[in-house]
Amino acid sequence: MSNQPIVKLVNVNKSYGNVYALEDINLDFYPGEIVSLVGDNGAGKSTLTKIISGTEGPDDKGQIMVDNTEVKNWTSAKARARGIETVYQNRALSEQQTIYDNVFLGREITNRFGFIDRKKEIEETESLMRKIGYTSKVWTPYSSVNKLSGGERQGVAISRAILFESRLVILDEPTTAMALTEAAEVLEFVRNLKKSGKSVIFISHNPWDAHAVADRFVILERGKIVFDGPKGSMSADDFIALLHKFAKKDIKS
Amino acid sequence: MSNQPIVKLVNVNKSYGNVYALEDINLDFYPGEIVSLVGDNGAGKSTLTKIISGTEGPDDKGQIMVDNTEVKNWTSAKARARGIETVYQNRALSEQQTIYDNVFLGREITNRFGFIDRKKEIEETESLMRKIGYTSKVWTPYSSVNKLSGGERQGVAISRAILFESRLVILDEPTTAMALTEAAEVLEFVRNLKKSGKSVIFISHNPWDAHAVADRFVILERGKIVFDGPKGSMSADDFIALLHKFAKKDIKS
Amino acid sequence: GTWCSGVKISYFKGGTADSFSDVLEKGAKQAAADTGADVTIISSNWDFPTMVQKFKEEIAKKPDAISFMGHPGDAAIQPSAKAAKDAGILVDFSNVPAPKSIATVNGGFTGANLKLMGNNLAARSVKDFGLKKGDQAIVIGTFGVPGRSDREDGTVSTLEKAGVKVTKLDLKAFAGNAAGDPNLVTPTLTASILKNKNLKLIVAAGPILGNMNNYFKAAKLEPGKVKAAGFDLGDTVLKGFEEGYIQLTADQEPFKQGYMPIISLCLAKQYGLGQTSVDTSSGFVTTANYKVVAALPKGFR
Amino acid sequence: MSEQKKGVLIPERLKPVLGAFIFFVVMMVAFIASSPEVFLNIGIYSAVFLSLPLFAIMGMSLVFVTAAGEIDLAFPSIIALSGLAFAWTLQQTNLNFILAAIFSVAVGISCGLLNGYLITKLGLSSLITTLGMNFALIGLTNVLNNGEVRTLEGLNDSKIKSILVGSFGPIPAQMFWMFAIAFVLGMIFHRHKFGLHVRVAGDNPEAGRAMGVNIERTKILCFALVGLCASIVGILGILLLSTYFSTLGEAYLLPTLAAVFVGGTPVTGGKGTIGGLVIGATTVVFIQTGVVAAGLDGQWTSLGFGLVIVLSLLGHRKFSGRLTR
Amino acid sequence: MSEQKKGVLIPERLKPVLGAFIFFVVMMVAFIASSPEVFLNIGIYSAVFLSLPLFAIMGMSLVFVTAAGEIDLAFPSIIALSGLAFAWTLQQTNLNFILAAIFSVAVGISCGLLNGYLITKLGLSSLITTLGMNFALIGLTNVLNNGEVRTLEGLNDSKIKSILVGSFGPIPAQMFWMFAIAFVLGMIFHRHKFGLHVRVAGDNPEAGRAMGVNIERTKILCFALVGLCASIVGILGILLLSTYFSTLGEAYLLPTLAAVFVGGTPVTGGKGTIGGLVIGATTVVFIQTGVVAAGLDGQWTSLGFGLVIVLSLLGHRKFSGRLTR
Ligand SMILES: Nc1ncnc2c1ncn2[C@@H]1O[C@H](COP(=O)(O)OP(=O)(O)OP(=O)(O)O)[C@@H](O)[C@H]1O
Ligand SMILES: Nc1ncnc2c1ncn2[C@@H]1O[C@H](COP(=O)(O)OP(=O)(O)OP(=O)(O)O)[C@@H](O)[C@H]1O
Ligand SMILES: [Mg+2]
Ligand SMILES: [Mg+2]
Repeated sequence: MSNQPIVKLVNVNKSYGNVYALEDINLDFYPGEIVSLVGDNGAGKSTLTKIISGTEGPDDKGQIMVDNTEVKNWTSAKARARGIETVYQNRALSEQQTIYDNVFLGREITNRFGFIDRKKEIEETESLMRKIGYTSKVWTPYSSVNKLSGGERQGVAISRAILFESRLVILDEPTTAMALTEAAEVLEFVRNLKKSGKSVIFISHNPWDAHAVADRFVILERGKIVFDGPKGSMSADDFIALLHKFAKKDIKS
Repeated sequence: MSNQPIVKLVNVNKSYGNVYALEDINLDFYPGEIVSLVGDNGAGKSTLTKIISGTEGPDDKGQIMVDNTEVKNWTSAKARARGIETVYQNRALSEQQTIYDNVFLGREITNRFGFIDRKKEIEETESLMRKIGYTSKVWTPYSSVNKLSGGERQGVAISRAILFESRLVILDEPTTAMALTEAAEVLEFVRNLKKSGKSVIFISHNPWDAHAVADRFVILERGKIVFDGPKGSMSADDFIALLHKFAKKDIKS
Repeated sequence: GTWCSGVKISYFKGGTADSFSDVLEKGAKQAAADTGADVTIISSNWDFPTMVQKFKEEIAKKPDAISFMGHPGDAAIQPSAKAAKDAGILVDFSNVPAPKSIATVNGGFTGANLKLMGNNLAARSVKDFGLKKGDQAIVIGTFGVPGRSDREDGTVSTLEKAGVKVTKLDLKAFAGNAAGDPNLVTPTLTASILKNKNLKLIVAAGPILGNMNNYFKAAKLEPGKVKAAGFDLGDTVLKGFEEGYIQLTADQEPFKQGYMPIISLCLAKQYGLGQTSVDTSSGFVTTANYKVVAALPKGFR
Repeated sequence: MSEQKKGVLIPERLKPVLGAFIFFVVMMVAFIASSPEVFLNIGIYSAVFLSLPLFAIMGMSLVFVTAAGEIDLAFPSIIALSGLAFAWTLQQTNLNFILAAIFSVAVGISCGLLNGYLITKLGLSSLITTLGMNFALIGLTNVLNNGEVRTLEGLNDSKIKSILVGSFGPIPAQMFWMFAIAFVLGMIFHRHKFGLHVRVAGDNPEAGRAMGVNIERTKILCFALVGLCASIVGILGILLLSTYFSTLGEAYLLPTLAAVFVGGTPVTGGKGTIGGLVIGATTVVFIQTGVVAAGLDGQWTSLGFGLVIVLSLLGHRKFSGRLTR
Repeated sequence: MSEQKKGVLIPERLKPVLGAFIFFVVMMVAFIASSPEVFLNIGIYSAVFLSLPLFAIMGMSLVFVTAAGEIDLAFPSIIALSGLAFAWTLQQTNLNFILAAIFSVAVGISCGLLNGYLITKLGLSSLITTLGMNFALIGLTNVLNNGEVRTLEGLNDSKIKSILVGSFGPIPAQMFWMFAIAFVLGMIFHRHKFGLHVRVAGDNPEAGRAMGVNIERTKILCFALVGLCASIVGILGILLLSTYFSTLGEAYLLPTLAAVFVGGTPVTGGKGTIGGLVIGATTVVFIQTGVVAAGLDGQWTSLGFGLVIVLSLLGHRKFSGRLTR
């Protein structure tokens, strides 16, 4: 890990109406590091990723620093241009469009008049899907996304995130509703990302998965960071015990 | 476990167009038994539950037997009347309606003209939610469901399933997207169901959860039952190994 | 009759189904039965671009003759009229005069001079009801759509010349055409009546005129307290006369506007006679003569 | 999250009604200020209340259809066709009101059932199907009626007319009928299980099906209700005029739709309000009166009408959050 | 699952176009069979092709709006208002066509931008907003025009008129313009990234936003395109008539909407087809001609029109699966 964080959050806050989803968040993400972000439902994990990826603006007081410079009016287009890619919890796919349209959405390969170079997009989509191991006789890059299974959709969303020169990949519950073997493939894929020098933020409700891939754990509870530390020699069971310790207690009467 | 199965499937098939989602399924579900139904994405688990709960009709050839008598034109209303309750993968909640409306949907407490007895429905909803441990200062039975968090919605769906005199409760991925502590509560709840003599079909992609609650495992792969046996002394690791053995291999090229 | 059989005539009526267009159609069909002519009825929903479009389509079908009514004016139709003439199709105009086009095709014209009709109704009202400067009047109808509202526009301008202050109630303005259901005029008309303290006259046409009794009741007006005048003549209008709610109306005899052009075109086609022009807006129905009219056979006005 | 919103004083489900009401009051205050001589006179209210019930009764059934996630544009033609059935039967039977009303209602409901069948059983889009059916049914009406204006003079002295559309003091009888129907339909919509099923059909039909609710039947009944209300409106309209025109329903299309949305029922389905509809219909029928009374004649009316619709939408938006996409 | 569907020969995205086309052919065969004397005569095609381009050009812009998940009912008034701008400028400038066209287009686009702003930035429902705006803008047009009919006789001999709406042999010039515009808009809709963004806006705007697509701007531009096409239609319509009436746009509302859906663009957003629209518009404009030619006059036309719309919907349903909720 180099010393300069790719993204640094300083005192970031986010409220929805009277609800504080995030409070005074200070976090750094370094190159080549896999951070498992965990916490209860509603803890603010997705909100945090949305702020980093530019789809939601934080409240005024805090700062987002990318490569040690503060960024203002952060948008998803800017984030992607700076190498921050996100696989959203809801996948962010347009079901009725083709696979290649979805892969290149917002960053279409076009001629100078803005017309899409389909041939090139399809070629790249094919080689990419092959690379991450998704191929099929049933669908082609021309297929629309609504023809795909949940796992396949996930594949499209992930391939989209790695296609471009990404440095930090955020995966928001990428294994949710995935069967064992498919989930294992995603974990393998996350480790490969790290090998190729990319930084990863991995969000999961499955503590075994979260433990398996992580270099570092960040636990969020009710909008606050309650734990931030390296995995070190912590075992899965230790980690689960840690999680239980911080879990909010007051949901039960 | 008594000798007479609550539900018995004989040679059940289900196809969507040219796709066979289920092929020649033979299965029995006995009182007081927790069956963990597992399998890859698209294996047919949800389809199987839909057939048992009457929301999808099977193809003509097979039979559904309830209490050892064949049922025809099986509908969700009939299934519920016979004590089969389902918590669907998609929760089946009407977001804009109140909690009590959702809990009693399709089985409203009414006067003889069909007007809803709100007071009674609210009372029962409250006592029920208290019973299963979901209470809150933020929402009341009057709240519409779209004000609730994912975990809370799950609570509504589950409470709906146990409110009535149910004998077989089907839970389709009830812990998906749930944080550790909340998932633990659901597991606890499943065990309580069993204690009160109910039969449970539990579907999960989390092998640890599936292992933890089960009396018996059924593994589906591509529409077929590839394993059906008691848990016995099988450890979680054995179970995971078993799953890996049956997992479909050809999704990768 | 059969003397005109085999002659194909396209007859333009205005709306698909309003009482005025329907009487036009009745007239044309009567003429078809009397002559044996093969008459096709074309409807345009009173929409000008549609009329011109349909006119062009009919010319393309090359019938023997076209009777074109309610058209949008010379500039729009003269080129097509010329095309019709070149194609050897006889053309007759009705309802709204189009001098240049009529000259182009040497056609006939059957109908009322609507503007004049409006002017006359206003002048007659001023005279009969003794209207003077400072009196107020309400005119209900469509305004500012030439061809469709010449009559009402004419009424308004003549009334205003006489110093009468006019409030226009636009039927089209309220969500489509309130002429379809005269009930829907009640609230606005009542508001207008309350607003105009010095109201002496209400002018309306067709179903609205026929519903005058209900408007008077709604506004708590005695029959005759304010005079009502207008256009068209049907059972309900005659009833209005009888009950004292209506004092004056001018009918443009739509039946004749349907009947005469077919006869004229048949004569021209079969016997080479010149086309005929007929003015159908000759007289007024008043409190003095409505009984005579009421005794006439029904369904022809 | 560490804090919770507190003190939401107005229950969510009353917001649209309240929003529609506030908007109505503001509009009326503006009208009274601009033309006190008109709006401080009871006469204008009597006049407006003559036709208000027709819009409101029609609109209530549209609240059901809209809440069920569909839309109905065919009702103007159903008014015309069922009205024809009413007028024709009256003529044939020498003013047998009961028979005529039964036949008219049967025609109206049949049209609604046909729409409902096409839409739910054959899976067609309600917007386009009812647009098409509106043309088809008015065409059928015209073909059957063949351009006749049917005068029903005898009606003027009939008892039934004075019961249905007579007046009690300054208040037209149809206002009472409107409130009665609003009460019944309001209870059904908000309190009966049918109303719940309607809302579920518009919000999440899959959920309803899974819970054993017959979503198709629920939707079909909503379209049938539109047919029923259309025939009621046709009957009342004809009684008011003692005359039948085949153009009878035409003018209801846009104002009634506007009343539904101005009343706070969102186009997206899943909820709605009968109380709001009554307020919305009242707003809509007062708009034109107000503009005319303000001395802006003719051409200004539609400008005013359009602006009021957009403004009321903005009001709902601010007050209850985004209603619709 | 053990078997897979095989041999889907027709690509999914061509199905609506093909469906619309088959329907059109079947209808025309029926017309030709019933009235060969009319439909085997080239003259009728020349006549129908006079107005077809106006419906088609208008409809193309509605395909964009519909695919973007919105609807626009305000275009008839935009035709009227931008047409007024055109006619007025011609009169003021002694027939300076360029200036008049620029002003008209500017007015049309501004109206569209206003609709787009209200709908996307203020979050109002497009159905109701444009319903309201349709009233407001026609009211504004009438207030400004004050009932004048603007005769532009000089236009009859102008060169620009013969270029835009003259004829090449039996084919009206506007047919070529229609195809040119269809080609450009078709390329943009199906191949340009703007078209993709439009479809994504209608299918899953959140996904688009997450991928950095400016969904609001995309939608606003769709409404602006409606304004642009409305002014083109206004200009062509005025040139055809050499006259301006403020009722110019009125008759376009329902047939143009019908053309969009008959053409195979679903009301649910996320997809659409420009080729299908051209076929749909052709179907719609031939309906009336065909019904009259079949010897069914006046009253039957709307019955035929309605039935064709419902039938075409059924055809799409069978052919491409359920298009819409
Ligand atoms: N758009 C929004 N409007 C209002 N409140 C919101 C919004 N988005 C999130 N919240 C609230 O912010 C809090 C944090 O939500 P967030 O989605 O970040 O949680 P999470 O940790 O991702 O939960 P999960 O594990 O269930 O995905 C929750 O209380 C949620 O209800
Ligand atoms: N309505 C439908 N139409 C067509 N195919 C369907 C339909 N529902 C399910 N399928 C197909 O049937 C197969 C089984 O689906 P099912 O939802 O039962 O799988 P599952 O085991 O529940 O998967 P998951 O773990 O992802 O929920 C899949 O191939 C799916 O695509
Ligand atoms: Mg989340
Ligand atoms: Mg499933």
